[in-house]
Order: sequence, then C-alpha cells, then structure tokens
Amino acid sequence: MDKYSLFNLFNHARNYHENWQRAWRNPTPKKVYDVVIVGGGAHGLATAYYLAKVHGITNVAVVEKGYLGGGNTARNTTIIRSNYLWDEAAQLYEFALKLWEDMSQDLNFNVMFSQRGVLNLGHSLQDMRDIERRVNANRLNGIDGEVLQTNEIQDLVPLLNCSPDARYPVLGASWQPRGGTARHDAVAWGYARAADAMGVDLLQQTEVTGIRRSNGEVVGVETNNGFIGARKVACVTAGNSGVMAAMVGLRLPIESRPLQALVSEPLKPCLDTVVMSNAVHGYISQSDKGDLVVGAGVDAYNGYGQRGSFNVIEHTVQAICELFPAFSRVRMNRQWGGIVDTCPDACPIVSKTSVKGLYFNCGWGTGGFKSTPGSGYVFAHTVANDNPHPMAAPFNIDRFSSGALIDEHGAAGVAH
Amino acid sequence: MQRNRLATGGRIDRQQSVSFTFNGKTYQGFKGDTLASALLANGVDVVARSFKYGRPRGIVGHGAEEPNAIFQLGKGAETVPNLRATQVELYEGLDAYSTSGWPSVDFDVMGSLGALGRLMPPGFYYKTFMRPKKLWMTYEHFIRKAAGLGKAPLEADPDTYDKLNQHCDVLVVGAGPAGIAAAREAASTGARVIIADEQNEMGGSLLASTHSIGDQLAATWLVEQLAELSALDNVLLLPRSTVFGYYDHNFLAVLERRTDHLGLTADKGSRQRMHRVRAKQVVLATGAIERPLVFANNDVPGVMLASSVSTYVNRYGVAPGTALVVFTTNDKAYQTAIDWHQSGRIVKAVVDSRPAPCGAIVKAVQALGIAVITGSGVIDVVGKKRVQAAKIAALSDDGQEIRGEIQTLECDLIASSGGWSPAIHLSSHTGAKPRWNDSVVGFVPGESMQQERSAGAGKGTFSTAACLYEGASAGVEAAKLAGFGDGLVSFVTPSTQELPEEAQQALFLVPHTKTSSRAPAQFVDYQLDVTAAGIELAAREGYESVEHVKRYTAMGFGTDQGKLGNINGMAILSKALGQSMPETGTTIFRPSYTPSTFGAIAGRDVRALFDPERYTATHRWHESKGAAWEDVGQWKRPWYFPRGSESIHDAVNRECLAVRNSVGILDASTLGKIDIQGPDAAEFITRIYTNSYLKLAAGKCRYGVMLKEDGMIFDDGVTACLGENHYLMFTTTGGAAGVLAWLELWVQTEWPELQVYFTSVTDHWTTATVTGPNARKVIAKVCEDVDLSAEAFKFMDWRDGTVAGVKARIFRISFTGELSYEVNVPAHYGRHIWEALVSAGEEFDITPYGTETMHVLRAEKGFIIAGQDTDGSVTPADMNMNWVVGKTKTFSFLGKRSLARSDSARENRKQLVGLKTLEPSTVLPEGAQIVNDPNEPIPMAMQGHVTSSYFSANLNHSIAMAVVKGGLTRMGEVVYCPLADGRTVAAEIVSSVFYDPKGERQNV
Amino acid sequence: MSEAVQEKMTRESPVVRRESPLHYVIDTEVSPGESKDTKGCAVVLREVQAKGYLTLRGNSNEASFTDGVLAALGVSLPTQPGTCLKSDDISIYWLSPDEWMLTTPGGTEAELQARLRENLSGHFSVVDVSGGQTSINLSGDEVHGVLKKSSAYDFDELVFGVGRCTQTTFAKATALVSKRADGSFDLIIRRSFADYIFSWIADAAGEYGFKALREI
Amino acid sequence: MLQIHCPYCNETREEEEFTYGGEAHITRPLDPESLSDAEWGDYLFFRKNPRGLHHEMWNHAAGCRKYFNVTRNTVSYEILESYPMGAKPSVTAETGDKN
Repeated sequence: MDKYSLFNLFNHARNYHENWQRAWRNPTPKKVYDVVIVGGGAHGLATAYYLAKVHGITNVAVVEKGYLGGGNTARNTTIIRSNYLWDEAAQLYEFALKLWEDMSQDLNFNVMFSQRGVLNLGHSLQDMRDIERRVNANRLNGIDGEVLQTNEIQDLVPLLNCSPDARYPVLGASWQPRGGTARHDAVAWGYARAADAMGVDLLQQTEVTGIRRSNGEVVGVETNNGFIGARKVACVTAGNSGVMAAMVGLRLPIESRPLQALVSEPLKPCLDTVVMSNAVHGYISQSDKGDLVVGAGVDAYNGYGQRGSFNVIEHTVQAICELFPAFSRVRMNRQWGGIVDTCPDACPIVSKTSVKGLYFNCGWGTGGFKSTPGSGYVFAHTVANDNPHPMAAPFNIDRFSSGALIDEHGAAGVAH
Repeated sequence: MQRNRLATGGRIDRQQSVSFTFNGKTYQGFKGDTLASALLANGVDVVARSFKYGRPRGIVGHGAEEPNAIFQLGKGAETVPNLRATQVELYEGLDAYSTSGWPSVDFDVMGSLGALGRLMPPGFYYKTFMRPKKLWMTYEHFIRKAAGLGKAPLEADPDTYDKLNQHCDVLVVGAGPAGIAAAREAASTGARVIIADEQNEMGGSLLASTHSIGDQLAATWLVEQLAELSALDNVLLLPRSTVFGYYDHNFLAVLERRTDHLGLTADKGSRQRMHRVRAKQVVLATGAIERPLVFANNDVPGVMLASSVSTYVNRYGVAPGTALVVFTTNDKAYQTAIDWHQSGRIVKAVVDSRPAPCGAIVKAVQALGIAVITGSGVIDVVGKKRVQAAKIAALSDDGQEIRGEIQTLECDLIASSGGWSPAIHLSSHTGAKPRWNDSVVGFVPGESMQQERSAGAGKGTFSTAACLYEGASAGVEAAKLAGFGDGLVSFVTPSTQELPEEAQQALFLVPHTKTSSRAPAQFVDYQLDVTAAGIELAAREGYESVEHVKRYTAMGFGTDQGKLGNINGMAILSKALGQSMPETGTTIFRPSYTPSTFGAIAGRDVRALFDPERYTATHRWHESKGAAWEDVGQWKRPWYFPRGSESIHDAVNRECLAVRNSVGILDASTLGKIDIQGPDAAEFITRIYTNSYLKLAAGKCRYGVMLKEDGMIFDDGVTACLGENHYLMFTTTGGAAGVLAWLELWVQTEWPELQVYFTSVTDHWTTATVTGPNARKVIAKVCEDVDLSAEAFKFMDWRDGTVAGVKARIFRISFTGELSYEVNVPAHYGRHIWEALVSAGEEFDITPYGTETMHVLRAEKGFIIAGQDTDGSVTPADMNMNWVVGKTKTFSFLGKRSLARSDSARENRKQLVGLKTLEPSTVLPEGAQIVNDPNEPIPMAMQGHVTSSYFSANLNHSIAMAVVKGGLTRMGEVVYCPLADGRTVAAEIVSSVFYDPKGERQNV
Repeated sequence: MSEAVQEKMTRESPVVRRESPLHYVIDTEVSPGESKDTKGCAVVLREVQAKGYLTLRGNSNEASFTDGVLAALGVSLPTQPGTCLKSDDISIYWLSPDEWMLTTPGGTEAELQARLRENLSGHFSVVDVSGGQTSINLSGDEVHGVLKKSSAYDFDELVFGVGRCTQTTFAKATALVSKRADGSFDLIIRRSFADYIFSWIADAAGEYGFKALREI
Repeated sequence: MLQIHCPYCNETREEEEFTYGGEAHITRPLDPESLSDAEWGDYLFFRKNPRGLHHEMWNHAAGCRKYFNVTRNTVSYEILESYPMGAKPSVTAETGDKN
C-alpha cells in the first residue's frame, strides 16, 4: 500500500501523480468467504477492517449494491460527540470517540477529525435540568463535558443570538470540547483502503437479493452477480435493515425515516464549534470548505425516498435564523435527505439473530456517523466470536421484549 | 470610459448612467446592465483568483452558470456574500468586492507560487497533514482560512422576508419561447397559470436573439406576448423568481427577488418573497446551458462561452474584447462570429473540430469573409491575465488526437462551445432519472415522476420554432390534465428564419501534445480548480463511481453546482474507464437550482413570530405586577413575582411562606382541560388511567396517572365527575394537546364501540387557585351561594357557585398540600374574577405566586411533576405510586401489561425518594448524579439522579426528590453527589414527603 | 344604609367586567357594523362583538339528533363537510362528521345549551366554549394577500365560496375560517393564541395598510 | 411535501395539517396478560416498515381531528388511497401498486 505522507506526495508530484496505486482493488468474488458483510457504508467497512486487524479474519467480502460510502455515510452532517445520557450508550460512543482520535494515523488516511467542540443549547428550565443531568453523568463516566453559562457560550460563538429577549432565550448549554466533525467520505475511503490492504474484497455494484440458509444456518447471499458463499453474514445496511431482515422472515423494531440536511455556499470561517439545539430544532457547523452544514430533525413519516418534506427544511432554517440572525442573508446551496433506521429508544441494535450465522447492526437513527469506529469494532467482535462484545450486549434485540430500553431521546433528540 | 461598450444596440438604457464600485474603484454602467456586463464594458479582465492555485479568472458566462465572478456586495449588516455578477442587476452605488485573491485579485500570493499547485492534486489533504497528530488543528486552521468564498454578515439581518402560498392549475417554469407559448396556451383555457422566470426580464434566449418571429423581431414579438399575458387575470407573472426546488406532490418553491435590483436592503416590505406553489400540473421550460470546451489554460480571462459573447453583444451592447476566435463543435456558435462581426470587431477565425462542416450557417459565416478552420481545435492559450493568442492544431476526425502543426493565432477573446446541456435540474429533483441522448450530446429529462413535462431546450429541442410548438403543446396538455380545455393547440407557430443545423461533434476534452497529467491545466470545474488530469487521477486511484469522483475531486460542489463542468467531467471519466456515458451516469441534482436566501426560506416565522406565545386571560395583570416569565411549551407563565430588588430566591421564599402561613393565588389556567361526555365515559377513562373512575360520584374528583402502552408515565391530573356520564379531565400544561389526541386515538381506532365525546375546554376556563390557611376566608368574601364549610365542601369535592357575580366552578383540590380552592370561570371574566379575589384577599396579604413557588410547595409534599420527576422511563411503582394503580380493574388498562415485563417488574429499579443534604443549607443541583462511594474511581457506578431540588423556606432546609436504585429500601442511608465544581454533597435518603406527611392541612 | 348592608348589596350586584381576548391589543373601539378611520387600509381586522360559542357533538346519521338540532336552533345541521349554515343570530359550522361549532349572540349561550339539551336525546355532547374563542373579521382589497401569507389552504373564490367553512392551519396556530357575502372572511380563533395571531396578521398586512377595530 | 386526502373533510390538504400515526391495522391484543413478553413486545415495537406500499395512520390534527388510513408508496411517496378507520385498503402489496 502506498504510504500517504507529504514526502510521498513530493515524490509522486515529480511523476505528475501518474503512479499512485489504487486505493482499493476491484476483485472478482471468491466462491466462499468466512464473513460476508452486507453494506459498504462506513459501518460495514469498519467492521471489515476490525475483523481483519483485531481478529485476523481476512477472508471477508464487503458487498455493496451501489458505491462505497454512498448511503448515510455520504449524507450525514458529520457531527461527532459521545455525551450520551445512559451508561450503555455513553460507553459505546465514548469508545468510538477514542478511536476517532487516532483514526487518521491508524488508517494512514486523513479523515480530518476536527475536535472543535460541540454545544447543546438549553432554552427552558427543563432543558437545563436535562443538560445538568447528562453532563454530570458524562463526567462520572469519564467523558469530558461541562455546563456553560450564556456569557461563556457567547464567547465561544460570537454570532449566536444570546439575547434574553429571544423567543426561546439561550439559558445555557452542555459543552463537549472533544466533540467535533470529520470528513465523512474520507472515513469510508480510509477504512476501505486499509481493509483492502489486508485482503478484504470490496464488491461494489453487487446487490444482495436474498440470504441463503440450509437447515437454519446461513450459507451465503444471492446477489445480482450470482451466489456468494458465506459462513457468516453481517448486515449493516442502514436505511434497508427492514428489507434485509424480511429476507429471512425477521421483523425489527425499526422504522426508516427521511433525515434532511442542507449546506450554505462556502464562507470564510465564521463558526468554530458545532451548535445544536433540540428545543428550536436545528443544528449547525461549518465545514473546512466553508459551507455551513445544517441539520434538521427526522421527518414524521416512514420513507425510503431519500427526500423529506420541505416544511422540515423551513422550520430548521427558521431555527438557524433565530439562533444566528446574521445568517439570514446567507444562502442555501444544496439540500438533501438520507434514510435513518430509528429504534423506539433511539439506540441501535447490535445483535445476533435467531438465524445462526446471521448478525444485524442497525437502528443507529441519528447516531450512525459518530459511532462508526465503535460500531465496526464491537460488531466485528460480535461476529468473530458469535458472542456480543460486552459493550454491544445491552443493545441486544431482546431488550424490546424485556423492556430494558435505553431511552436516549433526550440526548439524541433532533441533534446528531 | 466604457471601452468595450458598443455605440449602439442592447437592451440597456443609455440615458441612465449608473455608477458603481468594484474592489474600491468606481466605474460607470447603464441601467439594464448586470454587474458582469458593466465590468466587461469597462474592460475589467481579472475578477477572481482560483480556489486552489490562485490563477487569475475572468467572467465566463452570462447567467446561473457563471463559476468565477462570485462577489461580496456591500458591507456591514446588509452585506451579501457570493453573489453571481452575471445575475446581479446594476444599480446606482452598487459596491462589490472579489471574494478571492490575497492581497488582491491582480496580485495573488498563491498564484505566484504556481509550481506548488503540483503538490495539490485532488484529495492531497487526505494524504497529508497527519503528522504530527497534534498539529492537525493548526493545519485545519489554515485550510479553513484558505477555503470559503465570501464573508457572512456579522450583524442581524435588517431585512424582512415573507411567503405566499400559491395554488395554480399550471405552473410554467421559464419564460423563454417554450415557456411563453406554454403559459399563453394554458391560460387561454381559463386555467389558473403562474409563469416564473429567474431573470429580471422575461424572454430567455429571445432577449439576446437577432432572429425574427413571424414578421416581427423576436424582441417585438416578446413584448406583445408578455403584454397579452399580463392582461389576463388568471395569469400570475413572476419575473426575478427562481424555481429553486421541485418537491413531492407537485410542491415547488419559488424565490422572488423583490428589491435586490434596487439596492442591498428593501425600503419597504420584504426584500425577497418565497412562493410556496402547489401546482396541479407543471411545464418545465428551463432552457439549456452552453458547455465550454476543455483545453489547456482554458481558464485564462478572455475565454468565454460563445453564447455569452453573443449575449453581451446583443443584449448589453458590450463587446468584451477586440479580436475573437470562436472554437466550436457545432453550428450554433457560428452565430457568435456573425454577432461579433456585425458589432464591427474582428473575428480572427472560427475553429471547428468537425472535419468538414458545411451547413448553411458555416457558409453564411464564410460569406462574411471570416476564416473557418475545420477539423481543428484550440489546444492551448497564450496569456496569463488575458488571452493573448490561441494555439490551434489539426485534430483527428474524432477530435481525440492532434494531427499536424500547431499555429498560433493572436486574439484576446476565445468563445468556446462544446454544445448545450439541457437544464434538467428541476426534473431531476423529482427523482426522474436523466437519460443520455447522443444526438443532443447531453442528458435529457427522464420519465416523469410527478405531474410535469418538459418543453424546449430543457429537453433538447433547440430551434425557436420547435420550442414554440413544443411549449404550446405542453401548455394545453397540462391544462387539459388539470381539467381545462380540450388539449388542442390553438395558436399557429409563427415562422422563424432559422437555418437548418448539421450534427454537432461530441468533444469533451481537447487533446494536447502532452498527456493531461503533464499538459498545462485543462479545467473542467473552474470554481474548484478541477482539471481533466485530476479526474483521470481519481479514476486511476480507484474512485470510479461518478459520485466518488465528484466527492474526491469536488467537481460540481461549487456554488454553480457544476452547471458548466459536470458533463465534461463525466465524459472524461467515462473515457478513462473505457465506458459509455450512460454507464457512467450522472450525479443527482439537488435543490437549490441557484442558491436561495435562508431568510426567505424562514419567512416571517422569526423573532417575535418564531413560535406562538400563548397568554392566559390574566397575562396583563401579571405583566403589570412585574412577573418574571417561564416558557412552558408555548405558554408564558409567571415564574415568580419579584418585589423591588428581590432575587428569585428572596421572592420564592416569600411566596412560599405566604402560602403556608396565610394565602396565595396562582394562575393555573394553562392546565389542559378536557370535557368528556357519553354513556361510556367512565369506562373509557378507567381504561386510560391506572385507577378506576367507575364509582366516582358527581361532585367528586380523583387524581390519576396515564401510561403509554410501554407502561411509562406520560401525564397525570385530576378528573372530576360533573354529572351523569359527564367528566372534566385536567392534564399537565405541556401535555394538554397530546392527551386529547391520545384519547381520540383510542376511541377512534381501538374502541369505537365506546360512546364518548371529548372537547377541549382549556382556553374556555380561567383557573385561579387560592391556597393557604386563609383560602376559605377569601373565597367566602366573594362567594355566598356555596356552603364552604369543611363538612359540606370536602377536600376533592367540587361545587358550582357564583363568585363575584360570575357563575363559577370551584374545585377543592390541592397541589400545595394547603387548603385550596381552584376557582374556574369563563376566561372573559378571568381578569375580573382574579382582581376580585386579590382584593378580597388583601386583608390576608394574599400573595400572587408563580411556577417556581408552585414547584417548591408541591416538592415539600412529594407530589411529582410529570416531565420533571419522570422522563418517559419510569413506572408508577418507580414513583412509589402503586396506590394509584387499580389492582382489581377488569379491563387491562393502557400500559398495564408492560408493567409485568421482566425488566419493568424487576427489583432494584430506580425509585423516587427524598434527599436531605447533611448540610441543610446546601441545595443539590437538579440533575446531580448519585453514587454510593464518593471515592470510587471513574467511571463511577451511578445509582440515580436528582429530579427536583429546592431550598424550603418553610422547613428551613434544602429538599430534593431523586430516583435511586432500590431507593425505597434504603431509607436513612447516605449517598453522595459528586458535582462538576469539585464538591461532593452528602445526602440522606428520606421519604419524598417532607411536609405534613399525614396531609392534614388540606383537609381542614 | 349600614356599611354591612351596602357591602352586601355591592356583592350581590357586582360590576362584572367581560373582556375579549384582544381587549388589550386593539384600542379603537367601535359599535357592531360601525367603521372608523380605515381610509387607505387595504386590510381591516375587526374583533366582532363577544359571541357565545358551543361545541356540539353527535351522530348526524340519527334523525333524532338532526331533528333535535333543527328544533332547538331553527337552523338545520350542516352535514356536508366544510359547510356552515346560518340564521340571523345563530351559525353552525361543520368541524367533523360528528362535531360542530355553534355561535350565538353573547350571553345567550347558556339558554341555547339548555334548549339543545331539551331537544336532544341519546349520545351527544354540548359544551360551552365561549370563554375560549373570539371571532375576527378580515376585509379589504388585500385580504387574500394576508390569507396567502398565513395559510396553505386555497381560499380562491373558485374553491371557497360563501357557505363554506374550513378549520385549517393559520400561521403556526389554527383557525376556523368562513366567508361572508361581502367577500370578507371570518376567523374563529382560540383565546390563548389571539395575541399571536393578531401580531401575525398586523405584520402580514403591514405592507398593504392595516387597521384594527374592536366591537363593543 | 405531501398532500393528503382526508376522507372525512373530503378534501386534499397540506401535510402541515396532519400528524403521522404510524403503521395502520395494528390491533391491541384483547387479553394482554395472556401474552408472553416477546409477543407483547412485538405488538409494542415491531413494525413492517416496508419499502413500497405502506398502510399507515394519519390524524387530521389541524382539521377535523379524525384518524384515518392511507396507502402510500414509501419510495415514491405517492399516495394511492385514503380510507376511514375500520375500512380495508383497496390497494395492497398483493393487488399491487395500480400505477
């Protein structure tokens, strides 16, 4: 694998960059793999990477119906944080955050993880109670966080409307300095390149049409390019989990909903942190390219259309103009929708299933991107050992029978 | 001195001179100019520096496709970033700045380090800046500084924006020949028609056309058509209006710029207006965008689109140069040579990549004595800040290789045309998959997913005559489907003297003597410095999907969204991968077609109108008493009533003491109230609540708790039996709407056999809660027809009576634990009754109190607040409220089954208890987490958290409510709250009822 | 007269003050029908004199119910979705297949409710909601401009004529809208939203010239 | 943005007037106590979530306040029918998407 470094960039420049190696191969499928991962998004690619790196399982294929990282990986607003309320979620997301901190060096691919800090604003007394509760829980869990007063927030975000006369004044915020953003495509590409280098086959334009079983055990997947044998099949198909489950007659406690976002035209730096507000329903950050990246809440209805309703965009932009009256003259350049699999408790499912050799990793809702490395890591462990990683155990599908839900709506809410 | 302004011609008003500044220098233009045409008239070549390499850039296009001339307008609060000079109408005093180039566009540091460019191939940042790790934030700081175009304003927007909801039968997008024909035909059927066009003048291509329609000049024909249209009252014309998004079920968002052509801010009314259009049918007549040719140094100022050169000459009377070379793959661009020639300037040559073009227009051009160099191409440009010459070479028949000598032709303007790309953006928004068309050499709209059809250049039909006919047909078809007319075209397509065209050549990358990687940069996407070499590199590195290439090279991510570059880029990728254009496919276009102002998308729902403020009937009284407010949902509720310089704590302590020692009054009108009537009312309520209402007698009240089906508490409140089959249910303030919807859900969907009706009466009643030992005395002064004695009117009873002359309903329910009367009257008497009670209470120093005091008093009594002490994850048992759960109820009330689930029923769940800090004056913060061992290392095992916490003036020590694992079995134990400020507060687990545990005070 | 007696009398006949939701918002008081300095105002809002409002629920498929309503009110029950029927002083608005809004001159709501209860039997519900509503009338050349700014419902005369009524979104609240023969529109809105809706309309109508009147 | 036909108001109205009610035709078990935790959990949380035709509940919150059902394609968002509570859909995955 070509080493990516400034030194190498010089070398290649001398040859007009004509000799760069491919980031990943275009392999022809083998007859059978130890593990077939369905879904070539960042979660699937990360799973493949950790299967190979941590568990030495390299006879792995990642099967992607479109192109690598073409689903929610390419459609999210790239916010990374770990300040979740409940121990189970906080542990998992914090583990992910630690992996984020070393990812560029680990993958030798700059994913531009920018630890610029994340603010969750509070606009009501109850907001502030919830923020205090969450920040206290975070601290005792070893996660960085503090509660900021309005004047401290104003110093961090000069353009934020902190006037007490606002319709819903900013009363305070939770602040996680280690949170931030990253370059979403790079995450998929980095994991893909690193996994490929360890022998993982990345099969793009390959759509799984069925999961073949013999006496209750998974033996492979049917695809538009023919049958691919597999001892284990791991589904990481956000936005399609229900469809995959249906292939083996499983149902999931999941509803797929549109989740919308938009970006402004590129601007000179004017916002140095991530600002989120559940109460007024909007969140915003500025990408390295200069775009203001704005996220909305999940649309009300089920949908696979990668489109949502325009009134959701209107409400979100109203919130942004309310929070940042100066941005009212800025213009929306592009707007899009993704599909998120939402669980009743706004927490994921990382679980074995009733079908031997079949594993599911889904339901991340609005938490998918930030969890990417952690999700891949614990899922790889779960698949490799046919036994949930301790951190994944609470996210077992059985919680929907026992009632041991991990209700993160407060912390997940609209914000990502 | 406008050196490039022609003596005559154009649609500008030469009588009205307009002065403006660009980068601080003052220039003159004319009314009718765009900022771009005025700059070109003044011979301004370099208007920007390129994003990555800092190369000088000039104006390339004349409309939405312009990638380079992206400016900052104005300063201060009214500044607007990233406006496209080709779409900015000139007005007196316009003040524009380049958004790139440091220190200036004429001398740019980056540009002077040109060689460094080679270190910046696509995605170089993925390959570098990784070590040392800790430096990334520093690297990023500089990357961010280098990126971005204009500057955001730093002050609040001085302008307002609004929205109109429009409904029409036919919406026509684009007012070129096709659009106008469509609108006119649709309108003739009587259908409600809206026609929207992005430009300041309607007419599209006709505005720069030298052709005639029928026996009139195109311009004259246009005037007549528009006059006719605007005379019809079933037609709404929207010029300066961009249809920027096409959404589901034929909803289209249209942004009208109402005052931008007059100045940065609006004198009166809204600056911009969004029309939210629901159209039964849509006609997309969006036209096409010319495609530049990709050759070495094709970004040097002076290289422009052929159609743009014609537009500047014909529409604005501007000739942006002296000596022109036209480089084309098709017949259309020959018109540019004719237009230029007729403007009296020199055409050096028309360079045509086709081996043997011999169409009528080719001959016409030759007849003017203009040299036509066939089978050749411009392969390179001489010049840095302005074209000095074009390098021309003979090409192979397919245009892919260089054959023969290279000649240099001096010129200062190169007009290039690689054909035309239909503007399929809106059709693509609907999810229609664009189709590649070889004869159009471009993508055309795919199969319709909505009630829409395309017409004219937008679907690859280019002759004016054909556009007129296609538009007319689309118009009548749309009208017919909307229920108007017979679908037959009435109007006769006028004749146009257009020459027949020969086939164009598909040429996307003009070869160079060197390979793309070694040749001078051949730009595909100007704004983001994406070159042919860059795209080929991406393909070599395995980024093969068109989406990967877009994301790896950033092609198409600019503010022009790749209107110029995408097709060329995809074609270059196709070639690199050895596949066809259809195989490569296209990226999906997303709204906005052109960028749309946030403020306009927000509309008037900002500032005071961002969200409704709901007031009670006594709001102004509270205001007059200086109430501090708490937002509860949309309601404004008095939080506390500070006197003089009182702090919140002083005020709340005073209010609390007043209630317990004498009497206080609270505005409880915001509580949800639902009137419930019907033979099955009691049965229904009993299914909804955890306890039973079957035996609740008229005149009595009962407290209940509601669970969702998952067994978790979501609301609580008192329900009164008003009479046979008639009840009144109180809900929490925040829960009112949700509870009513919840009741309707069950009776409408699950139990339609139950005969019961619900009516919201929240707004009807003003509720004044008079509470405290002296409450009865106060009520007695204003109410004579109710026996208030403890025996006759018991706790949890209600009575009808007359209070201060108003028919009232009085409830003896208590949220404070004191003797309480909740007086309810129709809200139009609310202020009257409130003042009557206050004056009646004067002798007892009756004290108005707010939500904070209410919270303290109820906490002293251990009463929960749904939504504060509960969080959607607690059961009645968790709240130590099993007493409210009916064990013997026959029907399995909502949520009951969930309570028996293994986790919901397990021991050691978090349970509601009281906490008393060992140091009585220390008040625990609400949200503090609880641990058993203060010295435990991180991560600590959290046992629960503090849900409510106050200082109780009545008890003279702090009190708190908390949920603690197994708390009910841990009375007397000491737990610890490690706080963010480093303190660790010790507290004893006690009963959550701190005051009057036997509840005697409310029963007096 | 002894103080005690005086005090007693004032208590028996206290001066009862009735306040409309827009009492503190609109200064210009007019008598019903009267107009005042609205020259040059293309949008005029008037809060109409206090009315009585009842919510009626029942099964319109049962003749006993529809006949009872007719007998009690002298107006028959509109059963066509989105329609209203009026007599001189009583209006009935269709809200849903089993729900109607009744308006009656202020102060007569109790008597009207009693009349309904006399004439109705079986499963029905009548609720006095007079305190919770107010009616505002919007008139003027630009009234459609205000409606288009406030609601996504299509109020074009082609769709929404006299005799129609609709409950729909109005800004971020809701309103029950109907049209008068004179082309003006009546909005029945909830008291707690009245201030918000007033500010919204005043802002929307600003560019047209706006005047607000309050009938007393 | 959707436009939804309310079968009670007999008009097609804007999405803003409605609230979504989730999957339709889920009936509450008559005897919840007789169910296992898993069976009860299935009723509470597990949904069809189909890619394609979906029968779903909507409430005309800002209009007549009635709940009703809609058959909608969750990919194209096309609405094929609205029908009142208690009625059966006329378009189903079996009968297929008419269009």
